[in-house]
Amino acid sequence: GQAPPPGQSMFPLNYHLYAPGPPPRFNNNLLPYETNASLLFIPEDLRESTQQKNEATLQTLPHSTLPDHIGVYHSLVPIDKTYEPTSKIWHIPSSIYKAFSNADGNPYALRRIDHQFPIINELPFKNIKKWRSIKNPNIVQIRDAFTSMAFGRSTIILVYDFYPNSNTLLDHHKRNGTRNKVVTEEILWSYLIQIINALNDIHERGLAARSSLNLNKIIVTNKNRIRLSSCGISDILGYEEEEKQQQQQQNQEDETMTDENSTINNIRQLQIEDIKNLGKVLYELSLLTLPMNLRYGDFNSIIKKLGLSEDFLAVLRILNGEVTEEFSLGKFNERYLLQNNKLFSIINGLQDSSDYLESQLSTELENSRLFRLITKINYIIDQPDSNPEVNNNRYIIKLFRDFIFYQYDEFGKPIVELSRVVINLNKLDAGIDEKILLVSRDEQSCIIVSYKEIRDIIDSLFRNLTSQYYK
Amino acid sequence: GQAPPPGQSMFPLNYHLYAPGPPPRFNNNLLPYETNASLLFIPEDLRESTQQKNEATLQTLPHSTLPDHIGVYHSLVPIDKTYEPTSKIWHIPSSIYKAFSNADGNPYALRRIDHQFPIINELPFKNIKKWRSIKNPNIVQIRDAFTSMAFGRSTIILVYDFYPNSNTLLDHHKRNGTRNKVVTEEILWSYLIQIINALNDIHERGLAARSSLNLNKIIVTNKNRIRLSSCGISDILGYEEEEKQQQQQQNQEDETMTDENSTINNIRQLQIEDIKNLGKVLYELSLLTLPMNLRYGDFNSIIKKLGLSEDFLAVLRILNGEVTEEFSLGKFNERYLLQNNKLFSIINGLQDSSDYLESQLSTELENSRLFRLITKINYIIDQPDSNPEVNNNRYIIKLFRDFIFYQYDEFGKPIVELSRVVINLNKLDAGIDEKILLVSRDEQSCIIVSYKEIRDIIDSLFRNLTSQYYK
Amino acid sequence: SSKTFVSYPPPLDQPDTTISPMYGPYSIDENIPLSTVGMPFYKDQLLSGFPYELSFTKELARIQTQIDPELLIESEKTKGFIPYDKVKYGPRNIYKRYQSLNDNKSGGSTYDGKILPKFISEQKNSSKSLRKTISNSSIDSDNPIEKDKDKDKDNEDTNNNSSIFQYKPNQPGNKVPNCYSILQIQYSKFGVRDFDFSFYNKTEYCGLENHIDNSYINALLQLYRFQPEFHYLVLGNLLKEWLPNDYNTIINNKNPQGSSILNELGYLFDMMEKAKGKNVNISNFTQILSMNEIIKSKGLINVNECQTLNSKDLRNLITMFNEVLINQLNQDFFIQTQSKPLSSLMGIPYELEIKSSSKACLINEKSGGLMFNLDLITPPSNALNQYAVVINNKWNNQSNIINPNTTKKNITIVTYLEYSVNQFRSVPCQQSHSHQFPHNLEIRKSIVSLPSLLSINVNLSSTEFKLINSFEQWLLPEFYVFNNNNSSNNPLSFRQNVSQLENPKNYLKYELVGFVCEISHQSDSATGFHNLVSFIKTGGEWYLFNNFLVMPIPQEEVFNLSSNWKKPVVLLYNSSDISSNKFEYFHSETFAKIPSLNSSILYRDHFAGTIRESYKKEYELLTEQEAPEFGSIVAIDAEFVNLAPDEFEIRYTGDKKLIKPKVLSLARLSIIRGEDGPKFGKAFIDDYIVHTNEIHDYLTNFSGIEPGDLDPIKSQKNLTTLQTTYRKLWLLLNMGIVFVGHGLYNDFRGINIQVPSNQIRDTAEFFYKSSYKRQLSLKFLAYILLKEKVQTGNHDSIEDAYTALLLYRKYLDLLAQGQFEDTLSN
Repeated sequence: GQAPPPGQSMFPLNYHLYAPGPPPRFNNNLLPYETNASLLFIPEDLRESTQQKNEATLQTLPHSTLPDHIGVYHSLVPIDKTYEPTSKIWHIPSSIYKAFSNADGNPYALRRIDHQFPIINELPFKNIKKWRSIKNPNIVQIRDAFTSMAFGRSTIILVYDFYPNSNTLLDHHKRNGTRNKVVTEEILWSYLIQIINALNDIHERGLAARSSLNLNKIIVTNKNRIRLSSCGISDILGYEEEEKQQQQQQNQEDETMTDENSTINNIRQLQIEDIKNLGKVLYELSLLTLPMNLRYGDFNSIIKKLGLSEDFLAVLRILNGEVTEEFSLGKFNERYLLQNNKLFSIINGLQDSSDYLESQLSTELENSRLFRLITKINYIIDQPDSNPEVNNNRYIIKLFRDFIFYQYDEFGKPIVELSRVVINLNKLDAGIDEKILLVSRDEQSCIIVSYKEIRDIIDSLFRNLTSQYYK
Repeated sequence: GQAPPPGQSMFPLNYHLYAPGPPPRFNNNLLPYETNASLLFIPEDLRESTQQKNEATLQTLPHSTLPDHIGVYHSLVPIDKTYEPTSKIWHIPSSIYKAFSNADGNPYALRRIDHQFPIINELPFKNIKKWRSIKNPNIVQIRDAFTSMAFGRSTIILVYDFYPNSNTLLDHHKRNGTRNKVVTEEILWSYLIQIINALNDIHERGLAARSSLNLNKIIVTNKNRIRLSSCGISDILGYEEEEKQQQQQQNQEDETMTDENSTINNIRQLQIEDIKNLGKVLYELSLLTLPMNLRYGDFNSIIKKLGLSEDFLAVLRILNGEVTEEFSLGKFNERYLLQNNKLFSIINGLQDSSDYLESQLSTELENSRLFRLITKINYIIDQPDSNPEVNNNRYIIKLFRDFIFYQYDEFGKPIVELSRVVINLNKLDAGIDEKILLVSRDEQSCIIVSYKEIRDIIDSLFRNLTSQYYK
Repeated sequence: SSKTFVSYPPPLDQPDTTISPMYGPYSIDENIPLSTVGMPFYKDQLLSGFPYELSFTKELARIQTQIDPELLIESEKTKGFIPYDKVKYGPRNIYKRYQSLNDNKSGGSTYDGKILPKFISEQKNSSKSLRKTISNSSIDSDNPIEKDKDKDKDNEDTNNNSSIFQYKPNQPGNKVPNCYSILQIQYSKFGVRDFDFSFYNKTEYCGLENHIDNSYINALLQLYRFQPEFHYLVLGNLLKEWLPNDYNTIINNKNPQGSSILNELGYLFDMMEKAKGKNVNISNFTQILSMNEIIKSKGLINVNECQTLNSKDLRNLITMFNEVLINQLNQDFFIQTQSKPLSSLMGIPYELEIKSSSKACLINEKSGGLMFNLDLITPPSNALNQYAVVINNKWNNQSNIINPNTTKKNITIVTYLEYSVNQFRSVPCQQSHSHQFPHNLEIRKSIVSLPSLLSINVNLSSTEFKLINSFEQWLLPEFYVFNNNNSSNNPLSFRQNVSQLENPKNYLKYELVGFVCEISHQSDSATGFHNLVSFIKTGGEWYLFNNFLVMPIPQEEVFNLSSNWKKPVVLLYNSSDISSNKFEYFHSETFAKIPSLNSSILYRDHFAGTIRESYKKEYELLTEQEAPEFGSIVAIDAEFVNLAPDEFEIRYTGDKKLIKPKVLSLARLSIIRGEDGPKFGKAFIDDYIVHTNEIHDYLTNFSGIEPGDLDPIKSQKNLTTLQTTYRKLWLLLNMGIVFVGHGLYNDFRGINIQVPSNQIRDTAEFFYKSSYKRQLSLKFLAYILLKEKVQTGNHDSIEDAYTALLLYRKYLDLLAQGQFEDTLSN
């Protein structure tokens, strides 16, 4: 796609004005064979959340003091919701912006880190290539990493995929607010599997999630879909320290310990840390299933109060217990995810959601076709008179329009049936062979034509019109 | 087009702007031999495939000799592609129809079976309730089962969810035709997991897939998404035989063998058969990776020729080997699906596909709004004459319609332009104060009205129409 | 908006100038998202929203409206636009309301906008009403007060569009009024007995059930039943005995019942009389029809409720049947009584003259004959226009094409009759000499005189019927005929009314008895949407008979033929000289004393095929001294075999719907003496009935009948023909005998005989406890009340009849002692 015009919204979108839903407790009492406009089209919540995402993507900052662009990234808008200049996790100033790439027109999230140590070569970025190679739906993809002087001093800039309207797990479930989402066991299992799915890939590539495994850094991008964000930052920030440690180790240990080995050892330690962090994240989330006043106490006493299944408590105990070098993610998966069918139930849920989205998408694609079709009809239906054949054809289209839109009950009252319009236009669009009876307005004559024939007529009339145009 | 600067207008069009969908952004232009997990579940051309599905759903049969309706299901269209009156699998006459439910308006697939034994009570249907309770994305849901006299003789009718344009695995991959899809190892793994996902649920409920585990009965509904179809039919057709067997067993065996036990034993046998059938299905599909002339020979010699991974060959050997009572699906999954991460890669593919669909959806959001709007206009524009005020209002709408659709360039050629239509409709929808000049067709008179005024007229005319309806 | 138009040029108010945004240009099919174009800011609801309270019917849930086949055929012939008949096909773009197909609970539901009754078992006080209708015998079922209540309700209903009795035409969309519907019997788990026939018939005239082979003849049978002379002849014939039972009849002639169409029609008429306002089915009659070689060879058997017939097919069928029926009856009369009473009642003498137009040809034949039906012929338009004023002067050349617009409106059936009784035709001579001199033969067929009972077949084409629709009053309640024997050219002349008569004395008045009318619910070429009803005048009132629906109907509706869905196909007129005869029905008090009555079959054996004296006899024949008397008691039990099983539709949930009930056939009938005396409880009838066709199920556990028992060759039982046994029962019934038995509704329905409730004492009814909702079994009652174990083996009808007799006595005892209620509740 090309770069879109950046929107300039001065006003908030009024979603409720778009296609108003019924008031609360309004009961339409629809029978199974009945429908209404909101059922015929995309569900309100899905439309609204998608629309909000669009809006978030397009949001611009009218009077910005930010740099015009950083590298190829322009139109920066700060999107950090914490407004804390210093990151609680990395303990150095950091902020995040949305920006559009001048190269591909897509929006990206820019992480700016005001690093406190000099960067003189690419070594701090050595893991970034590995991170870039990970394509995992539970990890926010890193696109680029560089240092920039655009903010007046040297800052590290990391470029990630942008997920509009995403939220940290902390904001989503915990931070005080009215829109906090309830945590259920089902959600916990789903998070567990998603994180493990990310860890599988990360660990396999000899990396560790490190600071990304944190309620503040795991983001919720869609309904119950989470992604580890800010990956690779720990690797960069920790580079200096690691270097030092390695230096020390190498000095202490004998020559047989190669550099390579020590890195592996180190990574293994970090990966074990990841597992512990996973345990911590899950435990913190599990606590949210309890009322505020019951959340304090030691692990073992609290765990008894959680109304969660034995299966899940076992997971919590394992991950929060003594995680040793021997811990194997594979074995863990076998024992705690496969044997109780949690993996397959995630597969089911994902297939269902993708089916649902596909059906919604096809409805909307259908609407696009129907709109174009009805536009064509409107273009041709009342054009001034032409030769007899064209007039005759146009007359048939008029009768067809009457057939779809102007129905009357036995007392002559007009009937509005949206479903009839949709289905008839669909049949026309598909050009099926079904025949319909079109009666003239004076009810003296009639014609029997198929949807296919009508479609052909519309096609030819429309072509006629546009050929005039393009002549 | 390129990115234009926003128009400097009093009434900028800047809401609900088109935004690039969120990631992942797939490059669909992979070479034919390139597949990756992300693309497993997304049709190459969503637009085309949804349109084809629409057509298949709406297709009717003009001169049908079929019954008007069977139970609440009407508008029957035969959808069997084999045109073989006698089923090769059940060895009795059987056919399949698409029909719409009069109760909920949805399409369903009706399986008709001309059974050869009298059905005098519901006992042959005894497993149908269990089948109905299975909700699995890899099983075609059964909705109803009954006998009907609508075809003049007693026939069994089974009602399933309808998947337009679905294909059997046989047709999809094997049967001679130009559109045969290539089988890759990745697809084989995906099929294996999907079938096992179905079998997990089926076996757990004390059922067996039986005749549904067959290249002829597994259908491809979306891109590489498969579902077991025709479930429950073997249970019904086998009922008589089972009864006989049980009778015999009971006669032969001592009193300690209860009825319950023998049923369980029987089911266990059938479930073992399922595993063997799964092996057979996979083997038959694997053969398709070979050129025609290499497909003949014994299992062990052929398996060496298959260019598939050792992991997959191991699966083939296990499933096509000696499958005994001791076989455990759980153990199999552990060893052959989890340890090599096949399960997680399916999870990734599914997450990607639903992300992709959602991002596509975000660009198609305005379609239903525009469709609803133009439908409203069409509903009122040509209703027969009413009182003078209404007629006058309708005349303004007609002029507005002319204003949108009947524009001519300086040479008198009609201008056909989609964006003009959409811009005007958007302004109308929002009811902005911008004023336009409408000139009568005879160019003798004109009127200046704002979009807001036109919107109010349409709103009142439409309200008028529907209030008549509800009076 | 109060804006008004002003003349060009525009006033000061200026349109806004906007800079067109730079979108596009896009062609309509270009694949860009529509959201590429932005929205202006909005602070009100968008226009595109639809009110949430507006609900729609899903288009795909609706049943598709079919395009009328006539229009389809027409449109295939002509490309483009074709004429549209609004009256026939209804207004354009008419909204069809949603119709539910969900008729799982057919009781009380509406079908096609008609209110239909609930099953009896589902009605209020269900147990009571089920009991009432199931038992033909319970005394309170004829409670006059209840009947009146029903009538009041009914009167309210007839004006209601959804009432089944709604008869007013000109419904929206040219819909056929409800009373002419193609009716369906619904079966609950209790079978046909649960269907509320009484909902459809509040009159004292019996309706006939459909859902049986050949039920298309119901309308015609009703018509003949209400003609007194015909009824009298057919019924009177039953007094004589005609019981062929030889092998030739049973095996060679495939008539195991040993019956005739004439006899069975007599029994049917008798049943219909006795049934009063209840329903009757024609099962025995249709069985005889189905075995009749002529009926079969003419293709008059219809087993699928005419579902595959179009309008024309159905007219052919019923008119042909009318012809064959009367001929067969006439023959049967001759075989059984050596007389031909129908010939004098209905015979139409005609003369046939064939003359050559050429002198070279010597053909000149004159012959005469007798036929039973007059086939009505539409006069050619020039004949029609002798009576009519030619409206369109340009009309001259196409003289044989009827054009309703050019034909006068006041033409009646008399014009048609006058033409039909005297026909000329020219055909090319086929003789060998005609090769040299091609010439024509002139054929003239003329009716000599009209009989007292005139049956007219109106088998015209759809176009001809359209013409009839256009006449103001084509069908006449009466007309006058002058028999001019002398004039051979024009022996009969017709007049419409008295004022036209030159000499009233010479004229015979013909009155319409009634007519069979075809109702077309869809266009003529559609199959399965046509049914037959009859309009019949009796007791000075007109009634509509639509199978089991019977209702009074205003005369103006009867004679209103302006709608094209209404086609009279068989008309029955009788002359005033016989219509004054009042037919006297059999009275059971005096029946036995009718001089011509032959009741000897009650006192002798009449085994089928060969002499079977040697077989074990469990009965002792009645003697003349024991001749049944009015009111005397006998006990009865019947056993049946199953010819065809129940056909069900079953859902996986266990819901079960009976589509076609099983076909039972009488296999054994036992009747025992019920009056005190030395022979009390001794059987005097124990007949096994001959069956030669395949039997689906002998029901041995219930019937005690074993394979072979009913086979005329292999059987070891005392076999008789069905008609022999039926006649015995019929004689007892008419003599006023009272029958005791257990669960007699099913028995009498299976035998196909109508027994008035005052001649039934049903122990299943006496010992019915409403809280059980089911009748108690004979076995159970015998064990509780009589301390006897019965039915230890297979059922035996003599034993069962005897047990029922004892139960009846016990009932009378308990009643006399005032202990009945106590016993019942225990």
